[in-house]
Amino acid sequence: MNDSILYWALLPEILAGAGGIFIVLLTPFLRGSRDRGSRLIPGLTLLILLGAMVALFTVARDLPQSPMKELSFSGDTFSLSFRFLLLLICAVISLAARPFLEREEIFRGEFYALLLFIYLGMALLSGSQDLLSTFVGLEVLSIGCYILLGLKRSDLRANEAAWKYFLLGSISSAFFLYGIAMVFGATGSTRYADLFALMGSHSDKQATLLLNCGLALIFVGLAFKLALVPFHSWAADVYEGAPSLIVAFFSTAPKVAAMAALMRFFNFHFPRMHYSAGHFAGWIAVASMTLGNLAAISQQNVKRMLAYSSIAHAGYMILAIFIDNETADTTLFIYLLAYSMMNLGAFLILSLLSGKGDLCVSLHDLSGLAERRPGLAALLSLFLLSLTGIPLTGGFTAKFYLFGSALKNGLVGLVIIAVLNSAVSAYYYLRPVVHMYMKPLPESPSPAEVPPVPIGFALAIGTAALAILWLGILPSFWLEFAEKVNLALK
Amino acid sequence: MEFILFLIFSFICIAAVLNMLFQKESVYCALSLVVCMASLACLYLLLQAPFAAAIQIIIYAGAVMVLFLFVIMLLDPRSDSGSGRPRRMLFLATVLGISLFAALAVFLSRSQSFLNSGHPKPAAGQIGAVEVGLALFHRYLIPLEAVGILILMATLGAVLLAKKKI
Amino acid sequence: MSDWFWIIPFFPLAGFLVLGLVGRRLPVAAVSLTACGSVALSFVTALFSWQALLRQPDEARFFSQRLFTWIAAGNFQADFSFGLNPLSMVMVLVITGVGLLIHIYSTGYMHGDPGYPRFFAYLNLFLFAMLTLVMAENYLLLFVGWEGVGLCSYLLIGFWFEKPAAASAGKKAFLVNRIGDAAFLLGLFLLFYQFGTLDFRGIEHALHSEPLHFPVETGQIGTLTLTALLLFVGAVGKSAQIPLYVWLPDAMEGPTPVSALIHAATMVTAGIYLVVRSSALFTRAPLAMETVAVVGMLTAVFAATIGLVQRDIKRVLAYSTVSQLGYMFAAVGVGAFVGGMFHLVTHAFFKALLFLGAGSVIHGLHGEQDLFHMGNLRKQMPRTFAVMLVGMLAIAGVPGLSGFFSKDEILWKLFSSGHTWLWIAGLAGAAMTAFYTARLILLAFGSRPHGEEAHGHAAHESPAVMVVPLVILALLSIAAGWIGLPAWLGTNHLEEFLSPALAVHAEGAHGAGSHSTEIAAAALSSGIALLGIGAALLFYFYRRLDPDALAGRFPFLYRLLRNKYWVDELYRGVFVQPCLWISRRVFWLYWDQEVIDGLVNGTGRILAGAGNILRRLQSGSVRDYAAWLCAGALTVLLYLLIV
Amino acid sequence: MTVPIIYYLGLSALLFALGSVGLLLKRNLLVQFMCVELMLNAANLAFVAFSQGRADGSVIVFIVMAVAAAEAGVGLALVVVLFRNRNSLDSEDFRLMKG
Repeated sequence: MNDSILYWALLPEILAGAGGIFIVLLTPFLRGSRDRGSRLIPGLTLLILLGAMVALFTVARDLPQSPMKELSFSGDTFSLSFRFLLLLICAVISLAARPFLEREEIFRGEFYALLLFIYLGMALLSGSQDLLSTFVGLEVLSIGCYILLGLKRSDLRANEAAWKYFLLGSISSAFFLYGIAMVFGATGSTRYADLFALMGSHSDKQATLLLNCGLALIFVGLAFKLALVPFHSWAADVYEGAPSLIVAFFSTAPKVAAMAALMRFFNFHFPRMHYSAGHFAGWIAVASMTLGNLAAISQQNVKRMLAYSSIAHAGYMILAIFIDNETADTTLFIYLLAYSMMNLGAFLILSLLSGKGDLCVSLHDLSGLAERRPGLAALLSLFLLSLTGIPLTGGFTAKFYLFGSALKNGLVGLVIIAVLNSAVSAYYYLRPVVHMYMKPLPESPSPAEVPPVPIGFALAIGTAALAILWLGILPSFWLEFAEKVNLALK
Repeated sequence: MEFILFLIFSFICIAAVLNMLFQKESVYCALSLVVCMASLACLYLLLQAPFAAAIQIIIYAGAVMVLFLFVIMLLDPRSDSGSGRPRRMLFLATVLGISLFAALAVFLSRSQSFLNSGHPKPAAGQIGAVEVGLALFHRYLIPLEAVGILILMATLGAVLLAKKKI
Repeated sequence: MSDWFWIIPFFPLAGFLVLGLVGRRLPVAAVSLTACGSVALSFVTALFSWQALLRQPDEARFFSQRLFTWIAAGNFQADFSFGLNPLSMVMVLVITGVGLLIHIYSTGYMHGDPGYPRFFAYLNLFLFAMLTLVMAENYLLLFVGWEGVGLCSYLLIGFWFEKPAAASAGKKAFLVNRIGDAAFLLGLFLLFYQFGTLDFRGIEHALHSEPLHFPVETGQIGTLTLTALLLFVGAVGKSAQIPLYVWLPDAMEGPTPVSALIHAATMVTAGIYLVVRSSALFTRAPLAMETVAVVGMLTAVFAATIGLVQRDIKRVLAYSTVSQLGYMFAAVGVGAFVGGMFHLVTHAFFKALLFLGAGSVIHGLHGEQDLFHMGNLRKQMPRTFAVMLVGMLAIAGVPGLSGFFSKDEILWKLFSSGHTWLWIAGLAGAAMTAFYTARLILLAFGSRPHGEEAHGHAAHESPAVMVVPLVILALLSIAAGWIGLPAWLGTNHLEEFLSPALAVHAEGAHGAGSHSTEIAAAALSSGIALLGIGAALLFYFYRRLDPDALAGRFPFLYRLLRNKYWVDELYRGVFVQPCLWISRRVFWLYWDQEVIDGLVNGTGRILAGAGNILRRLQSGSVRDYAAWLCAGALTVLLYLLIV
Repeated sequence: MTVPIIYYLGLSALLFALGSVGLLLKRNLLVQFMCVELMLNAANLAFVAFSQGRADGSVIVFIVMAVAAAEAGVGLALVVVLFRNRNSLDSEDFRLMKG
């Protein structure tokens, strides 16, 4: 084992971890002067994240060509692109976090440390070469999320959301773990490389049966994180109850990480696997798109609506694991980039509009927003149009690529269902737009007064909007980026 | 002899779990779970994994369950007043439980002969701390490091969530 | 000018940006000036580009300008590039020309509306999207414009959001269009799949390449046919053909200039444009062509029958638009691409004229739209009456006016290409067209019989800013026919101009009949048009025949037509309600638990059990969620065991 | 006489299923959580049984236990918070959000 290569590949994670520990140690000293802490720590976090991003690109430049198969983590290019995306999401969140947390009176320096630790877990997920690493990464991510959800201790709904997610998440972890046990039993190893080699040689029917059972349970564990039907039941309640900024994080980063892990496991290291596992995953994709979209139609609460919409989007994403050629990971990366940026943007604006305590999140509260805050209304419309998949937004590019390459792989039925679904989805995505532009300001009860946009929020939302437009109008840059990054693997 | 021991401990284990399921008081539930875990530790010994047995006792039965008991004592909740929709839930739970067990059992039993003669067995021996330590710090180094972060995070989280005044 | 033609769409975009950002702070005059000025600049640029285009030799009549590379990945490339060829030139001229007139008209029509700047911002955005659509050099960019016009149409239909009908009409339009768009998108994927590019010229080149990789697919559904059909479904959605026409009549809830510009002259013709632009593809798929022709003619007749009995002045015109679009599709479907485009152009003039005239009437009557509440307007609104009469004669196909030439060419091509049944249906449709437009004019402007209350007294003539565009459009409606004279009268300039841009060369359609047959056919169709007008006169002017008695004679037929064949109700029952039902009942239960309880109790035990299971899905109880989780995992395991 | 490995696996499957039964049956948050712990234990038993004399099984069990302990810490802290706010541990009391 070449330790230096490992540490080199892990440089961004080492930075983030060390930074997180430093923040944990630092916070008690800043306790006396809350003001100083609330200024220092967000800045420090941002610095650490940017440093990790720089480190990531440095690592990427002189990465050894061969993936380090004997380790339980691979800093290969596949994980590089996803780690970049994860760092980006964390940076956007940490930009916007301080004003939001202060408004909700839950500002803690530890929040930033948690963010960095969760990044560690997600990075481990995206580059994992061993089922045990995947499990631990998933748990770091989950436990961090449980804490984030429970952070607003006085809010009954947030409490309830945290508990629901905690209990269901633990159950899904148990399924995941049992799946690993099955795979371990069938192959005698948890390492992807070993599994791969064994699967190539093995023709034992019984072992395959056991293996398939394990893989199915592992899929269940990851599908829970992605909120795929029928493992989605937590999503709407948790999105509704949790503080909206945390939902913004929550609806994007874990999905990116879980999708990366799913891709790695089912598409990447198991080229043969998805044929047998594919059928039920296909049904799950169809169910997620259809039910997610149908359920979203009748929601009055915008957060719940976006929760169901993200279920539908997870259904679209699953198509990527069936894609059987080089474009699979590029396609997925582009889709996740667009998805996370538009979701982040929409939720950040919502968290700004919802007022203290996240109370104003129904469609009614958006009425006449275009009169009061034309800029915010226009940006929210942009994100919603992107979620719909209107051309010249990132959402269109992403869907076009995903569906196009899925069709090239012969997934005709799935693509037709997906395209029809995304046609239907316009119905509910446009309802907030209608309310903002076409409904008069409500007389009473008057919605919360929207404060001037804090600079952090402005930067965060601006980043998301820029990414969406960039991806929509000039996607070549990102496509080349993703292709270049993923090329080294082939 | 081994077989009889297996039967005894698995019987204790299942009985404890059933007791947990139909017990009203949460304290007794926790205690039955402790019994279940202890018998599992004995089963680990039968499987020649003394290290696993030891940490099962120390971490699970010792630390985690004591934490549970401690919280039960701290909160002193009302006893479980039965489920709100008892019949339907009992029915649903039974059907679901039986079919889940049946499905897993079918998978396992279909691959039984493979499990008995499947992959080559290395020289059977006791799995003690040495073997575990070697594997832990070589192959499983990265998960181990991540677990370190995980525990730090959990500590932090417990304080953030439950401490009265922060 | 040939270097600068690509700037045409950007004037309206600039207008949109100015109006959208600072429109509310500008004085009204500045708003009007910005809105109309930007379109006028586009129009002038388009005129110059046209001249530049004409100066080129026939084979080299196209301009193309790549602004930047939009998407490039692997071997796929789509540029953000605009181009002009004779076909898109015609469209650009119509769009900017009619658009300019309607902008000017709107400054009068929308005067005093609180949303004045917003209205013009949307209108300018629409023109940008529409020009992008027709000037796009590849299908993907065309799709950008395609979605863009849909969005603007949605915004503009719902412009008077105080009216709930307007808001729901906007939604309906958007949703129905999205169904078409989904098919269009699938068609794009198929195109890319087969050709590896989405460039118009690339695809045409591949289709014409020797040896033939893509043979003509006869009598079978090959991939080309499937692609063409999917594109056609997209066109059906946008151009309001059967079965996706239902949104267009409802779209009349929007302001009348919007109806004129978007739902008569420009956007709804995008479907025709798409098929004509893809003529190289469609000619390889005769089955798809037949479908286009049959769907078009069916729509033409079907919509005309509904138009016979409508009471709302704008709805009559809306069904008439659907019907005329059907004629264009029928023409395109039998390979008469030029005929379709010709009718598109003349229709843009006279239908815009009719709509704007109707708007003038509504304006003069302070919002009254019911034909049976009008009457005697000839005296109060003489100029409006005059131009409306011209429009009516044009659409009815009275010889000498534009509509006569274009419709006659379509009917002739139907006949000469051997589609006798379609030709007969077309003649019947023409008679109905003449009837309902004459009926509209007579009811609105003609005198009332004794004892009937007419609202005409309070009417007033519209201001000059509204009348002048009407007059210009009336002149165009008269004269536009002369660009495409039939062979026995002169030269078809339009055909000469367009042919280089089209896949088929006109010889096939030409030689089929002699001049004398063609003259006879023209005489027949104009006779039929006069017949229709005469019937309307008998009913509504001389009152020799009583329409109510006729309705009483055939009550079922009348109700069928009055209720528009109950298609809306059918769609509502079959598509909309089930979706809403699932969404509300299954996923959003606490909203009305009593309803669902009653429903569940009433529908028997099996359904109740299923309903209960579904209710558990989002009951809020974490135990139920856990049950779902376990059940889901179990299902997956069982699936693996069974399969 | 050695015990066939399938017996251990059967026991583990049974424990796993019983854990899921308990989740649906019990209303007390703490007991529900205990059921999750039971499911994790069932997985652990499977690991040890499958490892058949290799170190991997014990290592995995060790790591799983550490993870479970961390999870227990956070979970119990959440329970404490819930109880403080609502003075109840009945899961049917926590149904503010649904639909």
